Amino acid sequence: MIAQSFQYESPGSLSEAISLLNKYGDDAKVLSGGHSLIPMMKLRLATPAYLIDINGIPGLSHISEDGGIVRIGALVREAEVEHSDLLAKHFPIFRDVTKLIADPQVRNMGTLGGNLAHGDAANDHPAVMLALRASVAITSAEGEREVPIDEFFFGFYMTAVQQGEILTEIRIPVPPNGTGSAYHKLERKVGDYATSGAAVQLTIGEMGVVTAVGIGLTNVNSVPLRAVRSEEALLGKPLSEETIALAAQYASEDCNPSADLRGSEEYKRHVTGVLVKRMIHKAAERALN
Amino acid sequence: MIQCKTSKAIGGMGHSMKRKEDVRFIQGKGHYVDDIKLPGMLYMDIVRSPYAYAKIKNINIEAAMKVPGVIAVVTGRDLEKYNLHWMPTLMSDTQMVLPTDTVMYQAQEVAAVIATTKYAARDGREAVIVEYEPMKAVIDPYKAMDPSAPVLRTDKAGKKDNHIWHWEVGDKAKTEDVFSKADVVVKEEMYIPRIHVASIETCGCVADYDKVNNHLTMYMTTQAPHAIRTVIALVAGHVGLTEEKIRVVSPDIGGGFGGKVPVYPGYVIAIAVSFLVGKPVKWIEDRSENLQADSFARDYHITAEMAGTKDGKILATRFKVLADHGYTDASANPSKFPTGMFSIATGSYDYDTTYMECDAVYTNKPPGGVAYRCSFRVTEAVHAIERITDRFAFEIGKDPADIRFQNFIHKDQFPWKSPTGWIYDSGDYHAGLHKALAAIDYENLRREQAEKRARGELMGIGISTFTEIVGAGPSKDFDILGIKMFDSAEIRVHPTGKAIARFGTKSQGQGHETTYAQIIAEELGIPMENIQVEEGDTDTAPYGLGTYASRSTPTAGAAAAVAARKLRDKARKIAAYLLEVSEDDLEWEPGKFHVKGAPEKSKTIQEIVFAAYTNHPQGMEAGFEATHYYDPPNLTFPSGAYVCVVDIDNETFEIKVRRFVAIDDCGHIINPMIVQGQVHGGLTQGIAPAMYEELIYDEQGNILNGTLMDYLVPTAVESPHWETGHTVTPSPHHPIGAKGVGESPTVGAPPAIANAIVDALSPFGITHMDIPITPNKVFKALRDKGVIK
Amino acid sequence: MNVNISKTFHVEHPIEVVWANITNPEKIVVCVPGASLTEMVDADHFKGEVELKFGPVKAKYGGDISFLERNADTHSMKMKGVGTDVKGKGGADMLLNGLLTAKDGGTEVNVMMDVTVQGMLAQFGSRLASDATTHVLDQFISNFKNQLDGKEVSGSLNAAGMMGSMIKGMFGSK
Amino acid sequence: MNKTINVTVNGTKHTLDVEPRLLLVHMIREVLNLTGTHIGCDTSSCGACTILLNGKSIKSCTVLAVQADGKSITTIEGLAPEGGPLHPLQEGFKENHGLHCGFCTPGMILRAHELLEKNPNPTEDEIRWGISGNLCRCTGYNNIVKAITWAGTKMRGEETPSTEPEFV
Repeated sequence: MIAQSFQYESPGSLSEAISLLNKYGDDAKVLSGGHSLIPMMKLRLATPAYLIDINGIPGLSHISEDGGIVRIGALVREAEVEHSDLLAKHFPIFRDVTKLIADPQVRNMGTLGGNLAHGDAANDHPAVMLALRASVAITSAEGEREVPIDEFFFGFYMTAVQQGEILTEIRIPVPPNGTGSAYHKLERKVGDYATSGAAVQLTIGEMGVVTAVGIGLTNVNSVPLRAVRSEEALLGKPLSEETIALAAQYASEDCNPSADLRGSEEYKRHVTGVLVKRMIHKAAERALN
Repeated sequence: MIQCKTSKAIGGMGHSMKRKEDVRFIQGKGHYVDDIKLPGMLYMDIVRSPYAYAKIKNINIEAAMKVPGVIAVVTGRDLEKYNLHWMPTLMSDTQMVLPTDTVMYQAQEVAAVIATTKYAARDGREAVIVEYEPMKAVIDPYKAMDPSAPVLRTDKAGKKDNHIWHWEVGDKAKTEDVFSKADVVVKEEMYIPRIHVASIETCGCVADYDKVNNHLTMYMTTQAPHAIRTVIALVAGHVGLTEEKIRVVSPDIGGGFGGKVPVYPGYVIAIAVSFLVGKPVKWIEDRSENLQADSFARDYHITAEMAGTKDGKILATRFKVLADHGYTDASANPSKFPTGMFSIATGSYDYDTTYMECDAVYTNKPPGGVAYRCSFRVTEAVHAIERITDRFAFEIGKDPADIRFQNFIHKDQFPWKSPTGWIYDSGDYHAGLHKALAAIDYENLRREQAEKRARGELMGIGISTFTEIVGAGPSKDFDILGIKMFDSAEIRVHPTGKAIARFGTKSQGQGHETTYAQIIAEELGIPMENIQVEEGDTDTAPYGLGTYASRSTPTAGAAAAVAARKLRDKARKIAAYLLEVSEDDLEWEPGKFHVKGAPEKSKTIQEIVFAAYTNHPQGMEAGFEATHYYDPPNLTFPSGAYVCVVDIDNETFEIKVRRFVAIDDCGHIINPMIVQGQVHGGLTQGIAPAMYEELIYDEQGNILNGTLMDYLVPTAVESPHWETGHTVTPSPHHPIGAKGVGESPTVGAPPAIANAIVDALSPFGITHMDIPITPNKVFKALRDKGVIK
Repeated sequence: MNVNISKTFHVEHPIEVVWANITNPEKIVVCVPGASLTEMVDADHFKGEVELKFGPVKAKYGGDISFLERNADTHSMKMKGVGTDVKGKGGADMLLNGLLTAKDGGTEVNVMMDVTVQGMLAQFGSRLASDATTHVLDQFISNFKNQLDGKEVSGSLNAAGMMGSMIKGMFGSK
Repeated sequence: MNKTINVTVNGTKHTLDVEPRLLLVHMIREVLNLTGTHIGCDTSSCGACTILLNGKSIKSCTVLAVQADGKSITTIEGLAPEGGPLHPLQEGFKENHGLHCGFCTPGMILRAHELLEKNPNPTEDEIRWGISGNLCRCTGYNNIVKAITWAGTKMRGEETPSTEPEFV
């Protein structure tokens, strides 16, 4: 399996990369971790004429915290996400999710930015970002704009990142004490895309009342899906078996999975509910510890 | 108990000797086909059909020929000029090398692009534009049997349907009679899915034709180099490539499992191109080509029935099979046995009435019916009998272990003639199952299961007690394309007492370089370290039928022992001469002959061998070499008792194999470490089709999982920690009492797992599930039963 | 691989106007995003091209399109397209059924798209096919409505680009 | 348009003129003739092509040679001196029958190399997840786990466990 010939550029700065993207337009693709793009190129499903390798651009590989925001550079590798103590401190969900993404070698190459910018509802980080209510910084020749995650995904392989733009940073608000998060997906075998996946972050305040909640679903809709009714079922109420069951039921009803090799529509709806229930429990447990 | 007759220094049978071949593999010095680079070598890539069934209207090679580096594009029309566009399959059916007008399955070879680099060949492949006229594909074998179905093999004159052959065995009338009178009759429809060996190394070759000497050297991934040489000569003899002009070399092979037995079109095209251009041509498949176009295994639709008494005695079985062979019958079965050894399906049980029939059909799918670590349909047979036995136990409310003990053939009944005519050589099925049940603590598991069921948890225990049939085979019954299924060994001991031994088989990871050396060490007392084993080069190795179907130890292993014994007989003569005593006064101990009653008067094998070159008796032929072609008197019948425990998540229906105990009996064990390794590997290739793997086609004949992203080969996470053990019931007819083992676990594991899962779901009235059993299927089964809304 | 999707929508135009539109090849074909009409063979048969783009994946199909039915009495039409990937990697057949019903002064339009894919896209794009078809149908409906309203419909439109630029306009904060 | 890259492979520096689409695995196998690194799939699923890039295990079939510019690579051939003492992982695989056909072995060993570096004393479960990107079709993984455990023990300087099979 060999890709079609292309011209390779490895810009040393963001502005250089953006000007190359503007120069080559639709025929150019950004190469980050490459573990979605290169297989497509080898199969010749994707045949970009220009490949803009952004791996040499400084300033995109940080994980930092300031002003109540955790900032993750677009080039941070999955393996770095997996082993980051800062992320583990605020978001135990990252250990959950990274372990389930592909395999260790792929995680050494794959980037968080690429996972989001690929715009695939089967990827795992989109649902996590929905749960964490992250936003995404996108940079173009005109400067940077920040897009809330809810306005980022538009369709299969379609995101808010437009021609001449690069996703540069992921920003996640640091949650208050009493917050927990969790992710799990069902997979046919380790490293597979999700049959269904659920990401939950919730904050439990006084009297056990849920004061904040985010729930994202993986691969049960053409775009990553926020389980809005499930969130509403929990928000402002004490966490109980009833509210959790309702949240699970809503997730099951509101997702739009298609039948495929991973399972029937009915099965996917069913397990989406189960996963949402389990992840609420797990997140709550973490919130209370 | 394994008892060793030799010291570890000699390393004969029973010792877990470390493998000799590993030294190169762990240092990256294995030598596989894709590692071969010859001067002037060209690269071939293959254009494949996107359609399952279509007329080829036009092949436009203009753009491809303009790609820098591309030197030729070969089509079926080009091969037709040399009458090389069709070739025989191993089942004497016919198969296209390249099509001239019609493609019969998706991913079929359509044209070959030859270029100076791999990259140019791929660019050329992309630039070949083929115009097709798609036709409605026949994918479902039942629909293929329908009289209204289009006839697919229009190349066969007079062919009026898609039926290939009908086969039957047993006593139909008697079986019907027993079934009609029996207290209990159970029946299940079972599908054994289409699966693929997916050895980590794909298939490939370097065809190197030397125009000056009219000589072809064919380096290729083959498990049966000699048979391939003969096939090449049969296919290409008419253009001057006769058998003495052909050398087939099978270097290190990265896993075979039967997938490297057939002759694939790519090999033949590479030979044809090399023949025409006089340069070496390399062809290496991609993984997707391998999964989509190489021979598949299984694809048996089985109706299994069992009749018995209320108290559990099995009286009769009946099996009806529909076999989907794709567009040509390209299985690798002995000529007389188009369904291989499916007739072993009467199992490990003592009853005398059965009837089995099988019909094979053509569909628009890739050809095959070869192997997945078992080529002769034993897996299908064992699945059918072990599942239907459990079904019978369930019907009468009997424990599946008890029903097996009740019906097992007793060890004193061997040799035992099965209702389909096989003579089982030996076995102790009771001992195996007792050992397995004790190892897993069966009684406690059943107690735990009862408690869990009361709490609504899903736990299942599954048993499989199988009889294998391997070591084909006696030449009166077994041949491939007419060549009898013997195998061979040639031993040459050098003057200094070190040896080289060559075989007609070919290891693909089984460790022949170690185990064959151990057999010879056992017989001659020469340390196995000093015995070099070679296979895979038809110029040097004696003729043999190759390694598949667990036949190497039963055939070539036996040949090694017999050849070594010929040498020991010669050694006795030389020793008698050297010690100046009569041959009858000599006694053998590993590594030397001594005079009876005077152990200090002895000659070591090394001294004897030296004498064979320097001081041999007058009138005796010099040298110390022997060859043997072993024609087994019978097959060997290994057996096993497997017990499996599964836990099923009662919300997501994910299935976890908690424990799996496998007790195997393969007779005398040559190397316990290697036998255990074979069992481990076979078990993972057993869980694979039981829970993960299946090649899936849609109604148009598109393969939906033709990459390793979707064809789910288990990783170390899915594969459980296997618990293994053995019993030893030697084969009475094999020179060293050994039986084959490689495919046993792949045969025995799937029904153990399926039985465990069905056992877990049995409280809901579920009596059967087709493999691979996935969470999605469990969900559906429970929904169909109304358990889940 | 087969995907079948049906949608019903309402337009504020009289049924005859809608009927004229949906049965006019020059108008209906360009409503399929990425599609263009390249040749009119006769009143019922013509040739066209469809170019689709999803992220890095591009596919271009050329083929024959024909009206199987245009029943002015029942306001029901059937159109069939038989396409082949221009690189020879497979083909796609599409059956488009349209049924119009006068309703509330406008017209209720039911569109059913039945797409059968063979070859590369069916093998590797199984996850894509269903979403892609939905997307194409949604775009088709949107274009069809715009066309009736007299707005511009671009024949060489690619789905991702249009969607993206629309979004950029809505949410861009430069 | 070709690109010139500098790579250090098994300690040796190379300056190579490569096509941008040249896969790293092809550079290793075809350009540098280090054939111990294998190709088993097209989709980064099997791990046979695993090498160390700046010490991290990666799948060289899904990385371009140009991406390795300025970096160092270790392949199976560079793990121990030729003919010299074996690396404990190589020894562990041999002593514990951690391989059959040998095709997945180089990738498996290099993956295990990084695994043990990050986690010198892994549990069985950690090893199984740690090698989940490497397929082996022959061994059933039991003995690969055993081999890596054994190598870990040796690398920690502890007494290595028995290599006799538990096959009773």
